[in-house]
Amino acid sequence: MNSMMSIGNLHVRFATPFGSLEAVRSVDLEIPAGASVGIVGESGSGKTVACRAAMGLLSGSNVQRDGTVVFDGKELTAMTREEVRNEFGTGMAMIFQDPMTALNPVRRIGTQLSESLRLRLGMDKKAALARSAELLSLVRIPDPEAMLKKFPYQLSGGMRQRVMIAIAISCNPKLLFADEPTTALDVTVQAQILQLLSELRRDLKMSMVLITHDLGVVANHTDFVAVMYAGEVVEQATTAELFANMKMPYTQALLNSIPNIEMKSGERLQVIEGRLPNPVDRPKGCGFVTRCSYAQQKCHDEHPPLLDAGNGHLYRCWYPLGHTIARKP
Amino acid sequence: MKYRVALKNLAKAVLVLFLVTFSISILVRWLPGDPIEILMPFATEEGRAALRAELGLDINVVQYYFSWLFDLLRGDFGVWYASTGDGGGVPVRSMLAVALPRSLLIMLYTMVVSIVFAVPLGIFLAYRAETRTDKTISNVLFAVSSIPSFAIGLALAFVVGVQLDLLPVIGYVPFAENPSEHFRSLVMPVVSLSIGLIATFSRLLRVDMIATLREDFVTMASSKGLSNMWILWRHVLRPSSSTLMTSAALQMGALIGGAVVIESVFALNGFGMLLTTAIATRQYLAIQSLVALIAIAYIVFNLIVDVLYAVVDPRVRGGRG
Amino acid sequence: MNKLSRGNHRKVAFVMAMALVASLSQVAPAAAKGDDIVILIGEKDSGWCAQDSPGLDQISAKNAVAETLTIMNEKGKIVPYLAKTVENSADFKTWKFTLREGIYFHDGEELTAATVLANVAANLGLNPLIPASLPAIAWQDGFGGVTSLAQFAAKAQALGKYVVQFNLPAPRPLFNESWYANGRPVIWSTKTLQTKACGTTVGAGTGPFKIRSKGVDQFQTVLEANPNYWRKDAAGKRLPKAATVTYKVVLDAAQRTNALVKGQADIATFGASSGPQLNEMKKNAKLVLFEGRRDTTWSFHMNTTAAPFNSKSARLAFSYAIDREALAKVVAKGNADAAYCFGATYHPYNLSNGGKKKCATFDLAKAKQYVAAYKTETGKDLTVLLPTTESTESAKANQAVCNMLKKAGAACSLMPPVTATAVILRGFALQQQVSWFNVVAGYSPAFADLFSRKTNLELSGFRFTNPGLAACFQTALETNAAAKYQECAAVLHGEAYWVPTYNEGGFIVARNTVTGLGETPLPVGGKRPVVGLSGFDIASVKVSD
Amino acid sequence: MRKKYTIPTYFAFGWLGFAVFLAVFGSFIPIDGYQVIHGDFIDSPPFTSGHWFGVDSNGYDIFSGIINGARLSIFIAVVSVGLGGFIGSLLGVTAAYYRGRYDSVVNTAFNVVLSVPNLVLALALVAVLATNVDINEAVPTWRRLITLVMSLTIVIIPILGRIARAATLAWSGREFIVAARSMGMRDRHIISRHIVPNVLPALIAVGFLAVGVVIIAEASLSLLGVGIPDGASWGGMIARGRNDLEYNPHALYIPIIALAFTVISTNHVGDVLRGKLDRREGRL
Repeated sequence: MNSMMSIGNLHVRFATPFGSLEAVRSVDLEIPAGASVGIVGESGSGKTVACRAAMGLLSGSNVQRDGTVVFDGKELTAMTREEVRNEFGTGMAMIFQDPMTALNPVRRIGTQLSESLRLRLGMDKKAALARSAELLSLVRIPDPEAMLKKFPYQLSGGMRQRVMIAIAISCNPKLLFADEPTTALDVTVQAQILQLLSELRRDLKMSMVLITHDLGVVANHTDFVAVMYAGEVVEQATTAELFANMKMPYTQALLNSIPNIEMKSGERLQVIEGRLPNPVDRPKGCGFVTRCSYAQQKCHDEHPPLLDAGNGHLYRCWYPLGHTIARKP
Repeated sequence: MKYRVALKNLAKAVLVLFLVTFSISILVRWLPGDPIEILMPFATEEGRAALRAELGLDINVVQYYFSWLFDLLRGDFGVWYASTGDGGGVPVRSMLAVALPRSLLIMLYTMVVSIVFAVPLGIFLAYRAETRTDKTISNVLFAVSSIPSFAIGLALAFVVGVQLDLLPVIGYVPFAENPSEHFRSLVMPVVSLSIGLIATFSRLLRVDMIATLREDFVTMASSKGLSNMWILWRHVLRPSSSTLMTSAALQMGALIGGAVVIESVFALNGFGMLLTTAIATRQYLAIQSLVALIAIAYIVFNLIVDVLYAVVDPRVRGGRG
Repeated sequence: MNKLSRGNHRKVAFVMAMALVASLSQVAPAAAKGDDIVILIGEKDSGWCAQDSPGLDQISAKNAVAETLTIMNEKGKIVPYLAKTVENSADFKTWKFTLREGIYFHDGEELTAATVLANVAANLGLNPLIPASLPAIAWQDGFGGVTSLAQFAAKAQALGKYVVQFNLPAPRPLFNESWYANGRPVIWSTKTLQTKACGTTVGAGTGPFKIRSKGVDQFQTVLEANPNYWRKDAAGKRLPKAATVTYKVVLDAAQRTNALVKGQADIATFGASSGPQLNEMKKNAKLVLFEGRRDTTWSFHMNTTAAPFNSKSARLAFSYAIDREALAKVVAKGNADAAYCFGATYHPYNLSNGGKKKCATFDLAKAKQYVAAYKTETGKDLTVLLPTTESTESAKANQAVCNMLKKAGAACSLMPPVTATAVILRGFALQQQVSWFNVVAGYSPAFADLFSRKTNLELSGFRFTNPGLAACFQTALETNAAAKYQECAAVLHGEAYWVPTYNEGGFIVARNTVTGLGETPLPVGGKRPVVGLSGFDIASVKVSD
Repeated sequence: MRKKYTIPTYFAFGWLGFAVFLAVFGSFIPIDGYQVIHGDFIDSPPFTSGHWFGVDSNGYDIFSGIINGARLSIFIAVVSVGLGGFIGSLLGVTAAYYRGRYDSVVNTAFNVVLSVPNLVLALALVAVLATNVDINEAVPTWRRLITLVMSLTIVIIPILGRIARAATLAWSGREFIVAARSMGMRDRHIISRHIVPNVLPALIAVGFLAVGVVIIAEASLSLLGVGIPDGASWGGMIARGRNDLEYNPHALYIPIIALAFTVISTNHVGDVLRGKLDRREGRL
């Protein structure tokens, strides 16, 4: 299988007034061509930062990125800013979490959609607008011609997200990052958007990285899953393998926190107690130790390495699920 | 951690101070004409050479700057050269001893008066927001804040001072000499400077308070049955005062030099007059020292406001981490 | 919208009203006055000692503390003052001053011949502690350019404890006038002369008042009565009458007026340029105005060493362009006369004084013609730069002049005070094209010194460098003949070196509670004028209140 | 829904339009220039025949002075705010966009200029720049004017620059900027098409306030004697009329009223524009 993007030993550090903050630690990730990879984790677990860092979207003097990123056979981390920029849009593109802030409030939809066509693909204004209308119908927006003239505030959330998707796919990217594309939307719209993304991916033969905190979403729309916690990949497998043979207590906790239609009324939704460790001042052991109901002394003392359970199923735990260990009272 | 932030801010302030004073050094060198000719037209050759050395004209601007800086740190603000042109003069420090207290007091009174009037007015307007009273007063304040303070000063001097014969029209009386005359002599200058500030401040406070009044904790307080006055003063005022404080700090800096015109209208001969005269008469050392003082004051006021934020609004204190 | 219920906004209003009342209830009664006199003047204090150059307002303050050997009476005659008698030889080369006995300085020193010699030496720059002074302009050449104390000893000597004699190399018919020089060459105590701070914050003279405090900020001087003052009033009673005198500097005439009308001051000085204020004060029953004789001619002095006024065409264009009647009207509002010649008609320089000669005039056509001539001569447009001071009057008057010049086709702009002040500090008009200059020449032609001599000050731009004219004035000075003066003055006007604009007398305005202005008789007869060139006699002034 | 304009808004636009009209077409109005001395009318009150606003104590027609002053005051204000706003926002926007050392340098420079009160700064700059080394040489009026405009421009740069920087900081954190970058837009394009349109409303609003600040600053400088030569601006008229308060109050108050009306109007227009331009954002 061809690799579309391969991330090796990625570290991201932010300099803050309170010291250096390591948001992403030693992440290795493989995105096969044509596949859909899910990255799952709570907010603050580093999934968005890792993806933006992989793309090269993080900038500023306070950001330090280490590691290698190879995209489509080219090593992004060795390229100049300008060369990387040339990959954006045509090579890789991104869909953002909040379509409300990801669209420029003062510019018309048509302008925002056609500008990438004109600037990146060199289309003239007329052709770009025509193509924009096509793209809008591709993302199933009714009456695309009228839509081109509107401002973002005149659209519903779902419509805006469709526009975002249209912009992202406008230059036929090979790899699409979708950063929590449905979080800001209501439930019925969520399903439509995810369905749309999956279909587009298939039709346009893109690879996709779907970033989400919702394991349920991952189950239906991805081929591979990486679970992130506190800046690290803690579990990684094919989607089928992961759900069949879950190793991490954390992954299980994430799964338990999804609202379930079959839940009886009155039954409490399980939440993950406690907080993420302080990223400036990490504990030396396992990052999840304070919140884990299976934690032992070893978990406090030693940081678990990434272990292989076979089938490419990696996990980072001293006492993975399936071991017979007494739960803490 | 917090100390590091504070230290960093302090370091930045010191850097700004350094750059301001250094730029002034260069600017002063640019003043056209040979300073020796201006300060000492009648001096002997030795005298000229001595002044040349004193003004650092025989060394480069960097060396000169540092020698000036060390003098300043030792409390030596340089010499105010007398118009006699023989290089003699009085220490700038003694000129400052006369002029600075006046200006500082005027500033202080102006700030106190402005805030004492602006706060109740701002609260009142926020409380009556969008009513006809609010709109009328807001529009009037708007108009008033656009009138230059010297225009108000000139009108006050004539109407209140001469025609109504209520207050003295010129001069400054030190507090120690006669407390009641001291206040009387400063009423009109302070009022002329305050009117615009009151308008500005109360408008700022009004906007912030209206925003705060929309917050849930106000509804909460209201539902507890607290009186409106209590809610306005105790619950709403503090979280709404940060813009007011920022603006006050900025105005403090501007007032130091900006009272020049008012000082001339009421013949107060304070810091502003001193500075203008220094520029006019090419008092090279004095210009540098006076501008450095203003910059220091400006920066100190801003640091103080940073601290005050934390005192007034606990969110700033806790929110940093 | 607010989430508060409405209803008790009255409380809010009440609190605000209370705050307002509290802040206004500060009004207290004015301070008592009694024997304390407050005088407002329009000039900053830049030092009183020999090396300083105070203007008329500061000289009047300075003369309350230190006095001159001779003085001018109300008739314009120079009479002995600290000196009992002044005698001169027939050739005006030997001058003998006999001092009054029993006069003591504020610091206890007695006035003797030695003190006078120390003062002369200081004025000539022979005192190493005190640099050369401006009165030296008037003196130095008179002493034949002495540069050392040894040379000086041959020219000036004490003939006894109270007698000083000067031997001059050339005739000086007006040498007694030089000892007055509008109140400048005062006699300080020897100790004062030896202090570096002489005249800035300290100074012991023989005058009716002692220095209590002299502000370093140059805006206020407080004097207190000298209990041992030597003069007595007409009834033989002790002087001075006031306990303290405070000179406050208020640069703006309108502010001086306001303060005077309100009673914040007892006396204030004004120039004719404060015309609107003066006219208004004339109507005020509480105020009394004293106007001096209109013999001070405000003139423009041309710097003949540099462009454009090294060109005669430029100077004539300037002279013809100024509509003096309009200028006097704009500036003084009827409180000054347009000036066509130097000084008043009785002045020895005045060409119309007994003569039929014509002075400068206003003639727009001729002005335009000379502006054009200047253009042909130099290929450049005539561009004039007028220096202004911070005062409103200065800006007003200069702007009026500027517009007159523009009407004549010349370019004209005002030099801003920040520049002009710096330039003036370089020694009057050292480098200006042109400057306003008041020729204080009412009774005495001594300002011929300005035209005729070389001094150590090298005010080359300030004085004429025309050797022929300098010789003319030198002769005039030595002979003191009106005809000779007029001959020189004719050259002045013909070449337009000086352009007279208006004559003013100066004003002193007092509240009607002030008594004794100009009352004390001088020891040799006559009185000091109320509005004189060295200030009124402050010793007899008192406030009845 | 379009909000109706209030009476003050009509007044503000009306007055500004009138002032700009005077500034542009004032010289075509068939009356004498402001420099003509009307000797017979000195100190005439307003509504004297031929002199609607009266004559000041120099004999200058006040109406004519107001027209001429409008030209100067508005020229100075518009040019210095325009230029200062352009340079300031260029610096502020790029600083906030690129961050890093460049930002620190720009921000420090702003702080340096801001820490000297603007009147003092302008006074010092005029003293330095509007003086010839050779005093005998007149500084031409155009150079005095340019110096004044330059000084006020330098005063304006950090004021508007800071606003631009703050607004850009707020906007460049928004996702649509990252989105634009993720589509491969060039920085220049992002700044000009995505940031500037969002920052502009605040800048225009504050710019109008700054026009008021500059007009008052020019008047204050005139009062200190370093304004426009010949006292031809409104500030110069105020400076000249200052001593005539008791005798010809109109000579002082008419230019003050003109000045205050203009400042009130620019402030008000600034407020209205801010409300109007921000409306799209406000609806989100």
